[in-house]
Amino acid sequence: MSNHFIPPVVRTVILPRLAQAVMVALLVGVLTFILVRSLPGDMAYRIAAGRYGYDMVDTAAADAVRRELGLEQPALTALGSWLWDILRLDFGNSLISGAPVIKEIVHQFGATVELSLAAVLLSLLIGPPLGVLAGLRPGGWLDRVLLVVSSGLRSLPAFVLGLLLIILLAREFGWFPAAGHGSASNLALPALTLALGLAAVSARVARDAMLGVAQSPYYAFGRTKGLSERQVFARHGMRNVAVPIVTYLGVQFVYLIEGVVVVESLFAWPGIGHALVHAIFARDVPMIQGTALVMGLMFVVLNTGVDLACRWLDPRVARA
Amino acid sequence: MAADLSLPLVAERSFWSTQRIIGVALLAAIVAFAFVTPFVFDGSPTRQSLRNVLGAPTVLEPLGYDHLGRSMLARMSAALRLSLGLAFLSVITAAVPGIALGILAAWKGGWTDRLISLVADAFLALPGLLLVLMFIAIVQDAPWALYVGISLVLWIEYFRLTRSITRALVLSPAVQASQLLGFGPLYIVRRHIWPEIAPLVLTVGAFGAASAIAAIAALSFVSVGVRPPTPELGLMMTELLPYYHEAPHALLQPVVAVFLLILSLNLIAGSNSR
Amino acid sequence: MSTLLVAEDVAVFSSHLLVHPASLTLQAGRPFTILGETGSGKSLLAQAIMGTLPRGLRAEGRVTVGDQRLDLASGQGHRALWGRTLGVLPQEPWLALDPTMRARKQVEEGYRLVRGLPAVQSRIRASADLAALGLGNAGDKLPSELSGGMAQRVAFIAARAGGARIVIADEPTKGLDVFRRDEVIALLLKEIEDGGGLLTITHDLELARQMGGDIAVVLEGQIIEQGPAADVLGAPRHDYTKRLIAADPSAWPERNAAPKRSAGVKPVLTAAGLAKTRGGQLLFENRDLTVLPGEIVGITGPSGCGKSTFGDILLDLVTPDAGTVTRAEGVARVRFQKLYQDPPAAFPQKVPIRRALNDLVRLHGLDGSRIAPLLERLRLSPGLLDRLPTQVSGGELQRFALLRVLLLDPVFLFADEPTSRLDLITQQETVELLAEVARERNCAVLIVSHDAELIRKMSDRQIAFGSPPDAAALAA
Amino acid sequence: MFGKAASILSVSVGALVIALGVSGPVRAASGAEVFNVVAPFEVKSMEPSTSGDVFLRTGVAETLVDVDENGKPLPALAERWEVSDDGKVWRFFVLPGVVFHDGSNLTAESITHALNVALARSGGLLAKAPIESIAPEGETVVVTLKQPFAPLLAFLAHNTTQILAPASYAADDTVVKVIGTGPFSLGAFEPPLKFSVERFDGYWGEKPAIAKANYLAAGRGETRALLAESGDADYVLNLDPASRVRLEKGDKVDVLSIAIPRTVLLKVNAGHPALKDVATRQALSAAIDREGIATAILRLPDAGATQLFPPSVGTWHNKSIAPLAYDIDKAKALLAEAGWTPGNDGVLERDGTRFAVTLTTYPDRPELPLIAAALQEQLREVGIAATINSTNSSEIPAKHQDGTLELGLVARNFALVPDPIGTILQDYPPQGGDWGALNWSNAEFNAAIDALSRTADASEGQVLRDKAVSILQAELPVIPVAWYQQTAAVSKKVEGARLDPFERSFGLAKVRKAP
Repeated sequence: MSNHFIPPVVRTVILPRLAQAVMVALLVGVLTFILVRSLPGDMAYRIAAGRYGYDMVDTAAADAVRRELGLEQPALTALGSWLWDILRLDFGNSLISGAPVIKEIVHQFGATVELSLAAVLLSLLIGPPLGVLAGLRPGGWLDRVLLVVSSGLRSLPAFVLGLLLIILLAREFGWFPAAGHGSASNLALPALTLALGLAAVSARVARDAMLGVAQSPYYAFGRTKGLSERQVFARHGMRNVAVPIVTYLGVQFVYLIEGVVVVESLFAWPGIGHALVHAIFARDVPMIQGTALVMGLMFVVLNTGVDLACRWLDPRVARA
Repeated sequence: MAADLSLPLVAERSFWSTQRIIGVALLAAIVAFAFVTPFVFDGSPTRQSLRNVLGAPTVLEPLGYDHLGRSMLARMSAALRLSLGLAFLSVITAAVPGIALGILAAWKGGWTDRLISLVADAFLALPGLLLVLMFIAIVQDAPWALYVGISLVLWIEYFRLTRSITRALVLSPAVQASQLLGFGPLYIVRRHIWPEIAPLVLTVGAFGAASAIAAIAALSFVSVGVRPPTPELGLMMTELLPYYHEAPHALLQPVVAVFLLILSLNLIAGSNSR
Repeated sequence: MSTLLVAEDVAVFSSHLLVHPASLTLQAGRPFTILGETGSGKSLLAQAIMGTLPRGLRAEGRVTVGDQRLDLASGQGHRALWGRTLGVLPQEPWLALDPTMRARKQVEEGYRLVRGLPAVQSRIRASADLAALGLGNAGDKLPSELSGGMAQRVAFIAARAGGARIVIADEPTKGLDVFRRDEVIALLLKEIEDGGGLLTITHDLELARQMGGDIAVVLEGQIIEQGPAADVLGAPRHDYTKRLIAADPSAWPERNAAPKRSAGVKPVLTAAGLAKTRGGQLLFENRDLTVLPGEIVGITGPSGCGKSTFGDILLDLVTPDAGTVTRAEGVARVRFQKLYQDPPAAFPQKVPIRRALNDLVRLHGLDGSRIAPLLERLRLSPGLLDRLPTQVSGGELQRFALLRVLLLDPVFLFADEPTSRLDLITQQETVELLAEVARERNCAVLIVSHDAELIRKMSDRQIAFGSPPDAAALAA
Repeated sequence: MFGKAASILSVSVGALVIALGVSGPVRAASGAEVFNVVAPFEVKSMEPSTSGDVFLRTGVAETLVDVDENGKPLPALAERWEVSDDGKVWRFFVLPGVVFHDGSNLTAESITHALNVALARSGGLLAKAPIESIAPEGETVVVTLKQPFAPLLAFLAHNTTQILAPASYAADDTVVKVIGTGPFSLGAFEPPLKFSVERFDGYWGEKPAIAKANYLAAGRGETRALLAESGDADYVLNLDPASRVRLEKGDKVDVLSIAIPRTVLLKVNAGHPALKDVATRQALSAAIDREGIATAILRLPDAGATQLFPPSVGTWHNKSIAPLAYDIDKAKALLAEAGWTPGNDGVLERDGTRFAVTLTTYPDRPELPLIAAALQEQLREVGIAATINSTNSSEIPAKHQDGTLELGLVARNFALVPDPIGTILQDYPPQGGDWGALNWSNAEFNAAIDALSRTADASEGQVLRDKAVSILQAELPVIPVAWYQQTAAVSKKVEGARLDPFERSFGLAKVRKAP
């Protein structure tokens, strides 16, 4: 197909991302399949423990589960049938709760997306502005403070940070509920915990980007053209700083998922990260594959968003 | 004589800026604490005394006791040795393939480049945590498995960085000149590419190590990570979390250790730190 | 004519004195040019007057613009003048334009934000200015899509959009080839016709000669000669100025006849029917060339006409679309070498020169003791061996490149614009050295340059290459 | 000079405050009428076999038989019951006038349908009772057994045997809607962490005071404690030791605690070459510093287990037998006597085999890995090298089956069925039980237990029980380590809250909340 029929946006962003999505689906399917098959411990026992809890799990329950689920299916046919199901968008049923995986994921996935988006937006409100201010005056007091604070935030694991926020904002001031999901106020503390972790790094990226832009020839030319410092920053600084920040956002999503799992279990948030960890413990294979696939596709979608934002911000990318 | 003789050798912004000196000093102090303490202090990281659980620091035990009455000083130095060693391991297991593939992709270009990049993107899209969880579930009882699991995600940063640098270099006249002079690819990597990449290995390594430890802490929190009683910074944070009210000093020690580690690596990495 | 700007005893200090106190007066409608080599401090003087000295340097002296007196020591008051009365045409204009903003908008902001015109009117004025300089359809282009010359014109308009009548042009011809110089001069003189002031800083003697007006020659931070262009260039008093004028290729002595080649000697290299198109543009087709040992062949033509590509094809660095290249049998491939346009870019950045040379000696098992005499021959002090390429001047590094190549007893040397980045005097020395050394070692040289005069004076025979691709744009 | 940059900062901080503020102080609806319960148990599905306990505790569903504080059966949906003289046929009389939440009447048919589904469902406890058949007869439900089985009433009090309306079941008997007979009906259901219940006005018993209750599952102990302190939860079940100590000292909430029949015990593989002789097991038990573990880890000084059952269980706690004590010298003497000699690395050896065992446990109960770590150290003191394998709880029954289990640290709940005999029969049958004895059998013990399961006579039962417990204490097929206390934090505004020792109810029906 020659290129000029397909609009450039689709050709350079959408198509490669679609290819990546298919790649992720295949990789997740095969990887989780091989890994789960090679996990130690008898699947039937693990599923029985997942279903009935540590008080009720015993050999009788495990044998019943083995009969019920027919776990003796040879490996390759199982993989083949899973891939075929995926094409038909049939994710199968969770071995633990028996509910269709897709229904469980939709509920839990919604909670995680809600939490992740709130965290990312919040981090963009905290990190980059502080980073830009520090970059405008390198070596100033804000720059030094930012270095120490961002190192501090990066070293605090999410659960310690989360706990501090609960103690401070929920117990002492009583502004927000300590945990749980439902009303908007529940979103505040988990999102803030994640956001501070992300902001610590995006502030550094913003600072370095601002440093580079402020020392660039076009910034100096802006001044000698007669523009005030504020005008130079608004017209030439903002956009050129935004490009590296948004590009870095794509990389940051890798660390977001770790934070999400911890924050979800600390704040009793019914998210997908939390569900994935339980699924792996309980060897709930369809749930693992479904969750991993959806999280993988979430990544691909988020990265596509980042790509489109980059194209909008930096016309050079569009013309490449 | 020609008018434009070289200017006297003006020191290019010296490598040893004050920021970097503080960073190296801090890192040296941490490493010294980790490796010297066993000789100076003979406490064992696993001997318990259930009588003085969560005891406050005393002269005998400068860092106090943990929730099973074990010496925090012994555990902290052992944990730092393990964490530093394994963080280093995870950075190496990420750096070596990352850089090698980065150079290969940039050098060959075309299909090899597109293929490796697609795999890297797919790996990036895969939730890193899933890889690590799976990897640990198989290998079960080995802290090193955790760190290698984490490097499965870390190598991508190295790959992308190396690829972009090498791609610019491969087209540069310097490399063309060396090839014309008869030098082979190995020489070009050693003399042209490696010097440009080395400082970045430090920067990415610094943050790789920090995120490795943070990942272990997260995994231990969902009771997957390192197996007790191994002294490891991430696991200690999780174990001491419930006692945040009774013995904040115990919980803060691993957190402060990681903070100093990240701060020192940040300072060393210098201005282009991430 | 009214005086626009008077600078009295302007000096620049870092920890020590960099630019000795200097005074100059800028008349309306009469250009003023500061001539000097790289590193002579001419840019610092201009930056001191403009108030854009880099951090860590301080200036002294007084500058009067119209009725405003500025004390440089205080460093205040400049900001108000920027864009409104004083404008700067920066050194590499394609870097001084915001990479993510379209050309017209970068001009518009001068009108709208500095002069405060409403948006619609600013847009009209900007488009008019662009059209006046042949950039009618370049308004929507990004800086990365403009050629060097077009970017310079956009930067020029943008600098004056805020109403500045006095323009300081910093190295306007740097990085542009000879054909562009006339365009640049036309552009700058346009400023003079409108009764504006122009202060040009350059190392390009030809540009200074064509600008006319007053000239000041700067050497090691000091103005050694100042006065009307005709007197300074016609009857230079200071011997440095004399040598500077003599170093211009047009002043070089005519070459004596090429040494007679004994007939029947086998050629070093023959090329037949070479053709190459690049980016959909035909560069050249069915080109033939035979090069005899020790012969110096020159190729000239505007930038972008494919002369460098032609040289690369001869060295198998680029594959031609058609035609073949045959080299003399029995001659090692390594003895066909190349000299590069930007010397620092041809050396591994982070490796001291000594180690790079030792690597070469070890690779080919050469005799290390040949380095010392070569250093002597190429007038290079051994002390420089321990420095990194970035810590050595352009001229010396090009001679090190020559040394590196000579170690391999080359039979054929493709010099791709070897001296275009060097100052006049260094350029003359390097070119003479190259010719002598090649003749001594009977090594053939193919030298490429956009400076026709230099090629004519240096090579045994010349080949001209096609019309420049965007010359057509100039005509539009 | 950097006006622009400063204004950016103020805008962003402002946005941040607004984003948090707008969702700020409006707290979860916590009027007097709504009661918030928090517990660690996730709600997996509507199936009684996987999440029945939560529906029973929140008063949505009820069982045929209820239980009082010390485990004696009480009538519930079954008004009264009769047993045939051969003890094999039980007849239960249905409580009249009871209505399901969907308005349909409670009938013998609906009860038998619910019980038969529970019987067939894998993982249900009912399947373990020797039941021949369950059939309706007019207003009564007849249960015929293969052999006399005294603990049947206790089995029918288990949450998996809860009675749901026929409309709750789909065609294939999977539960699609929880329609019970309890004081509360199921409202919003958002697995795995949340659901709410509303007061059911048609309830046959005493109407509850509160109108609505929200149930939230919170996995982390710290989170549960903070939810109680911040007033977001009125009743929080199961506090981790450290938080419990903190809350007891603080004045924000009342802390309830009650001993429950759950014991942390070491499950020993009596077939393992090193562990097969009683003397070694006695030594193992003597090497355990139970008092140290109780104070340091469980934060309950008197939680150290002297025998299998805590005093609170009454009938199964035998006061006359010698308590298990911590005595390192006795342990070393017993080991030496059993032929163990210390090797060069301090680990004991006997005819060529090192005394090195794997201690398997699971982190589902956070205190188990900690106790395992303490035990590892204490065993090392006497020369036994134990490596900890903290893995999935199903590894205990799995390794029991293939005989590879050496030492297992488990927290066994003897109140699964209100009468401990139910669990004893399961754990200590002649051929050993997944969570009980492994490769250990004692004829005298088997005879006593079998007789106990048949007799209904209290005094005869007591003699048999004392004999059984003393044999377990002497032979130590499993080594008790510590007893448990169930804890809860209750908001000051709540009256009438209490802890159910058999963990069958949060007591929502009897609780009142001041505005």
